[in-house]
Amino acid sequence: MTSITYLEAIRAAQAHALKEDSRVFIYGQDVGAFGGAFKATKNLAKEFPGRVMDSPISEDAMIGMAIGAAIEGMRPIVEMQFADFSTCGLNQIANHAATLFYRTEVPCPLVVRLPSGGTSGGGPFHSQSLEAIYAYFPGLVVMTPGTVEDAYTMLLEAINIDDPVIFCEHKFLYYHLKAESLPTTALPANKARVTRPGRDATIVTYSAMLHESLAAAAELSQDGYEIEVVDLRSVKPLDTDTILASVARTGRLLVVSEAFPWGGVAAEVIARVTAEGFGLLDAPPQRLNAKDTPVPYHPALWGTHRPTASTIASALHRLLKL
Amino acid sequence: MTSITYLEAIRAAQAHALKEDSRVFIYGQDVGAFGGAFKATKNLAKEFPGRVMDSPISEDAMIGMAIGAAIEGMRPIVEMQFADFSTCGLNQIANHAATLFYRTEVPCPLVVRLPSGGTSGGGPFHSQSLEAIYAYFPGLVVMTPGTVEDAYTMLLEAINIDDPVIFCEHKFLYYHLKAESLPTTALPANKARVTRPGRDATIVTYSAMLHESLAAAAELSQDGYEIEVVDLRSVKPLDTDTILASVARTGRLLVVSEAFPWGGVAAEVIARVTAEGFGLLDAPPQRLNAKDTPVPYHPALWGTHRPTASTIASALHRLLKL
Amino acid sequence: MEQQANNNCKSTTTGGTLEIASDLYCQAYRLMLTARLLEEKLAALKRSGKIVGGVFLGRGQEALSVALGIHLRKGDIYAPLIRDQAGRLAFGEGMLDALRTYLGSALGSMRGRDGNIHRGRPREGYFAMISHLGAMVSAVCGALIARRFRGETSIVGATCIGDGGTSTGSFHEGLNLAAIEKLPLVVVVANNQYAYSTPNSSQFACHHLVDRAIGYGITGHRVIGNDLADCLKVLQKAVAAARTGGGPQLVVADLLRLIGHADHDDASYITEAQKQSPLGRDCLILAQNTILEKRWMSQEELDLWQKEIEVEIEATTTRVLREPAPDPEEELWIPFATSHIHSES
Amino acid sequence: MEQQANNNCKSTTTGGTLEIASDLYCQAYRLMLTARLLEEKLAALKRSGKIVGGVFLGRGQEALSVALGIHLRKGDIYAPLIRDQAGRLAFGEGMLDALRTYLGSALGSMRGRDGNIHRGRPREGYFAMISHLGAMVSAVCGALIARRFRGETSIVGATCIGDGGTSTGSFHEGLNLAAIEKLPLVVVVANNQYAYSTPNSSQFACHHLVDRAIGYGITGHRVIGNDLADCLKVLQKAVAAARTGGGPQLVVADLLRLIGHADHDDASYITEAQKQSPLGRDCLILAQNTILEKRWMSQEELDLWQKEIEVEIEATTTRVLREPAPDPEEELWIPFATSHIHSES
Ligand SMILES: Cc1ncc(C[n+]2csc(CCOP(=O)(O)OP(=O)(O)O)c2C)c(N)n1
Ligand SMILES: Cc1ncc(C[n+]2csc(CCOP(=O)(O)OP(=O)(O)O)c2C)c(N)n1
Ligand SMILES: [Mg+2]
Ligand SMILES: [Mg+2]
Repeated sequence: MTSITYLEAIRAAQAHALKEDSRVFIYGQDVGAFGGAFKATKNLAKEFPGRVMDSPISEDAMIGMAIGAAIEGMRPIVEMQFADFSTCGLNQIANHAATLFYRTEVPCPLVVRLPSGGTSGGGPFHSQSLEAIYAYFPGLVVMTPGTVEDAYTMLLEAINIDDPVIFCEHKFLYYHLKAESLPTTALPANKARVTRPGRDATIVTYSAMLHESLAAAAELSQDGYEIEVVDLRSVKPLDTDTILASVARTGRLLVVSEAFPWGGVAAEVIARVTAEGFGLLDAPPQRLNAKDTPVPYHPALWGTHRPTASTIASALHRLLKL
Repeated sequence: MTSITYLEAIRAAQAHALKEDSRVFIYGQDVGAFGGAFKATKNLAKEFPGRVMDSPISEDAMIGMAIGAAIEGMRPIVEMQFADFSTCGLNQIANHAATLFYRTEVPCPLVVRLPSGGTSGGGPFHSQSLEAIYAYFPGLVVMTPGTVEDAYTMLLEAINIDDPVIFCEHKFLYYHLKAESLPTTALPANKARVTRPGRDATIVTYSAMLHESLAAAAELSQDGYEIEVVDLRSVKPLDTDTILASVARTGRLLVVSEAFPWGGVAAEVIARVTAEGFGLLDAPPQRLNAKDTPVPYHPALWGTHRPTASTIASALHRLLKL
Repeated sequence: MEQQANNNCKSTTTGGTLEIASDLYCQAYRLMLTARLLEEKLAALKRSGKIVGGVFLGRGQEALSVALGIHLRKGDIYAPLIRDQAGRLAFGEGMLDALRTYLGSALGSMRGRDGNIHRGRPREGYFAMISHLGAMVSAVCGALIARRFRGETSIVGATCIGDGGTSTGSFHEGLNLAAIEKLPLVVVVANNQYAYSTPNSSQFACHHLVDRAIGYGITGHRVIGNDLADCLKVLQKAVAAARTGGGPQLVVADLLRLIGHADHDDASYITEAQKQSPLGRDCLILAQNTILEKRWMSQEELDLWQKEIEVEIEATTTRVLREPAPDPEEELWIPFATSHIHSES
Repeated sequence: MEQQANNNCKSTTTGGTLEIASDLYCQAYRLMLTARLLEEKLAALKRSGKIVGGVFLGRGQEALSVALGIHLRKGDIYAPLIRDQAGRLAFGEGMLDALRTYLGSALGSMRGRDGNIHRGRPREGYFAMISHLGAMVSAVCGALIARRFRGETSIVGATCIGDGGTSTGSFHEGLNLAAIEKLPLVVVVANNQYAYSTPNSSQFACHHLVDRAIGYGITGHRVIGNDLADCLKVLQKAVAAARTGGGPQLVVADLLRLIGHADHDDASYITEAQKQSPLGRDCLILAQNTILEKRWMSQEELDLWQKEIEVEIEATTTRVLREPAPDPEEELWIPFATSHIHSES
């Protein structure tokens, strides 16, 4: 019995897209013969000669080039070596790619893959979660898959979408997370999923925090609590309906995110739920984010900086008592 | 009787700081002999020879240079020609300036002045409000003054603070907004202010939207409603206490911001109020932001894209009926 | 000194002895004149309050601008910048889109959503600049790479920038990318001595901006920016070189902008000495003089052109002023192209 | 071809005939050896799981790195990059901070908050790099401008970068800023032929990276990166030129990194031909051979040095391994320096 990792799913989606769609090509640092810093494009340069191109260390130009190619009908996938380095390309993403369709009616179908989130020893510059930055700018789709299956089907959808997609894949899941096989059907990327049904409270989360949340939910089930876990999958667009339906069932909401605490997905979810589903809430909605400092290097600090199953469980216990 | 504009207050604060503190200098495109695109540094190069320096069109290097100077004990003020161009310097701001103190215990006292927000005919690239982007990153102070007096005292405080400050000054207020004289005392920059006391609902807002909100509150007072208006002044840190105290008085909350609708200040305020002051709310908290597209060029589109006194008044009426 | 440093770079070329045909010259002149007159109209419309946003004019830079546009073909990529009214006309824009965009007509290519110089028709290879200087260089590279994927040859991608724009990281990254990929890219730098008010001395320290070419391993060209013949010659050479596999071409022109940065700027920072120097001569007058001296056209013929152009400008302006403004009530306020994405955002 | 292009740039210098004193050479060698042995220890600590994050080594680049550090003085600014263990030691770091930072000791200069190569003591002119390549160039410029404001002269700011880092917009903007302001900046580019796996051919297209100097109007220097004498000579010249008002100096070294990009990389992309070429020679062995050939030191003396260094590394490692890790419970999780700002965030 073989199994496939989250990282392999990303590779497989790219291989599939390269095979099926001649408009697709990949551009990024070391993505060619080397197969990428994380090996997400391993062997692809060999399988698809000329279509997996090494770029110079020029994040601004990498995105700019993808924009020009997209205007001309291609479907570029840009790999950032780490999400953190995409700040050097932000201008092209936020001001050029994101505004193009609104300004000119010409679509800008490109995908920027961001290896995101923290890992032990990653430190301040190789650990950031930037989905909130991109979701702020009108015109960008921001996907945050948290399962192997979603990594595969959502990346395929990202490539097919006519808009620029920021694809936040989580490095912590790359090798750990495994599935038996790749799915043949898919939930649309703009739909959230109830991963675990429940009754007593809803956790809304995404990406790596899905798994910490599921672990916390499992822990609480031993105390007899049934926690519903909603995986957002995409943070823009954001599937408010699925969230509201869950809160309608449970009456309590905890939003869990690995991002820094100011603003971001957690605040956006709470603002939507309170505006549209205030009456559904039996207790004040809560959020749990990482701490408001750069992501620390030392594993002991890092383990405290981000939410974990244990801090999520504590937050749930507090929420259930409110 | 003379009066002083918001822009003149910004110039006066810089003149004051240059005069009182030999560590202060100004760096930016055309800030020297020309006095800046908006004339915020008019005559300063002449008054303070060598301390108001023209920069090349290099936003990344402008911030990088300010960081190095700040490490060495200077207090640089960097003027971005428009807030929109600061995206080209984001990496140095978010990853270098913001992380420096946490990483090294060496403070990074610099101010980045961002001429922010929309004006008629400004269009997608000269109108953005980016406070939410900067507030996301740990280590940055983000100020958003909405009055002439605050523009003056808060800029002085920004220059004195030992941390990097993103100073979002609003272009729409530059020439229109006037005061009789400059203040001699100041509320600390991290405190919000109840600009208009009320009873029936609270508007939390900041920057140019303060004035649209005050106009809406005045309009509603003709119908007998007393709307309290809280001016955040700074969005990071965010003075939750003052907001909660206001909501405690009114029971209803509308957050008004000129920023794009996803995340940002409005969501953050609502997430805080619902987490910490859920019981104070008599109705679901609401928000009013700009629309989720780039800022349009045509005055008719722009006038609809951003909140105005009239759309705020409508939102208040809806809120009061909830 | 400057010359010397420049001569050290073997890759640098100048116009040389190539001859420009009189009909090309006159055609270019007509486009320059059209740009000049159209921009004068735009300035007047701004003064009378009909245009709301900034008005950015290319006065004094028409010869350079037209010389690029006129050597491009249908199917090429063109990403003009702030001061390229002449080049835009040469590339085939027509004055309708210019007036519509400045005046915010709902019928223009930007439909009131974007304004003034931020216009284009990307589907037709005519890219719409964003304000952030330098950003268009790599975008044109991407378009050229797309064409290469499709096996198209003999095409050229061109973009323009000012002396100030060369200081952006974006410019550097884009040019370096073009050099690595040996793309048929032409980048025209209009060194008008100032970026807004900032003089060259606060913008760069090399002897001449063309010296940047050697640092990228691409061909550099110098051109006298207010001499139409030189502009036509050098741009012809540069565009042809790019088209025939010569890789990226960096063309640097020396000239002066004969007007402020935008409508509100009186350009008092431009020195009298510069205005009186050869740089300060008006390319349009120089070109007109040449046409008359060489007897390619008579004064009467030139006057007739001017009339024709003025008539067209007036007619187009009148038409556009009657066109509908965008209706905010009818706007969908959707920034996405993908239909199933709208619904949820 | 390459040489030719290079000779066209008048501003380029090489080591020339300057003589390096034997004691300086031997002192530099000792620092190189210390760096090499320390890094071997770091690699071992990584393999045994004691170091959690990446380990980035400078094997093969010690001669270049030390040559810069050794010519700097207390009071200068130094912003090293990934492969500068030798230069850091030369600038006075001592191995304690290196081990503490890699091992995450709470007592190190970064207190476990940042790791590996991301360390420094900015108060002492020793800047702590951020990962984003190119970013340190303008930061050093800023420090030099601060010094200029204070009227300090005779100081130098230096930073290092790789061939790949030269493609960043940040590098361009920083170097251009330095040129405009004529700052006493030395930028050392270690062209080790690869950026991670990416060869020079996908990184730039100029004949030699030193050709960039002319595009900024600054002095360029070439250096043989694995020849300690050449490195010492050229860096001495470049640092002295910067110190005495010669403006920014761009030093480009040709060499090879004799190890992978980081601990997980076997560098199989480096070609056999390159390894066998003069570039592939180990600077440490070359330097040792020179010392022995010139009889500046005996083999026994060198062996004694090695012993001493090994003892110090072992002792320091043992000490640091016993030091406390940062305690998350005691962390304040405050990113602000200003006390009244904390309370509200
Ligand atoms: C990245 C960026 N920073 C700042 C600006 C603001 N700005 C607009 S035009 C201009 C001056 C441009 O000078 P130059 O490139 O020489 O072109 P010119 O106006 O002289 O034609 C500046 C600073 C901008 N557009 N982009
Ligand atoms: C702006 C930026 N993009 C990407 C990276 C990821 N990265 C780290 S090291 C490296 C290769 C650097 O190559 P080079 O500059 O030649 O230095 P070398 O490793 O060869 O010493 C890359 C791409 C980065 N650090 N910064
Ligand atoms: Mg210019
Ligand atoms: Mg390298």
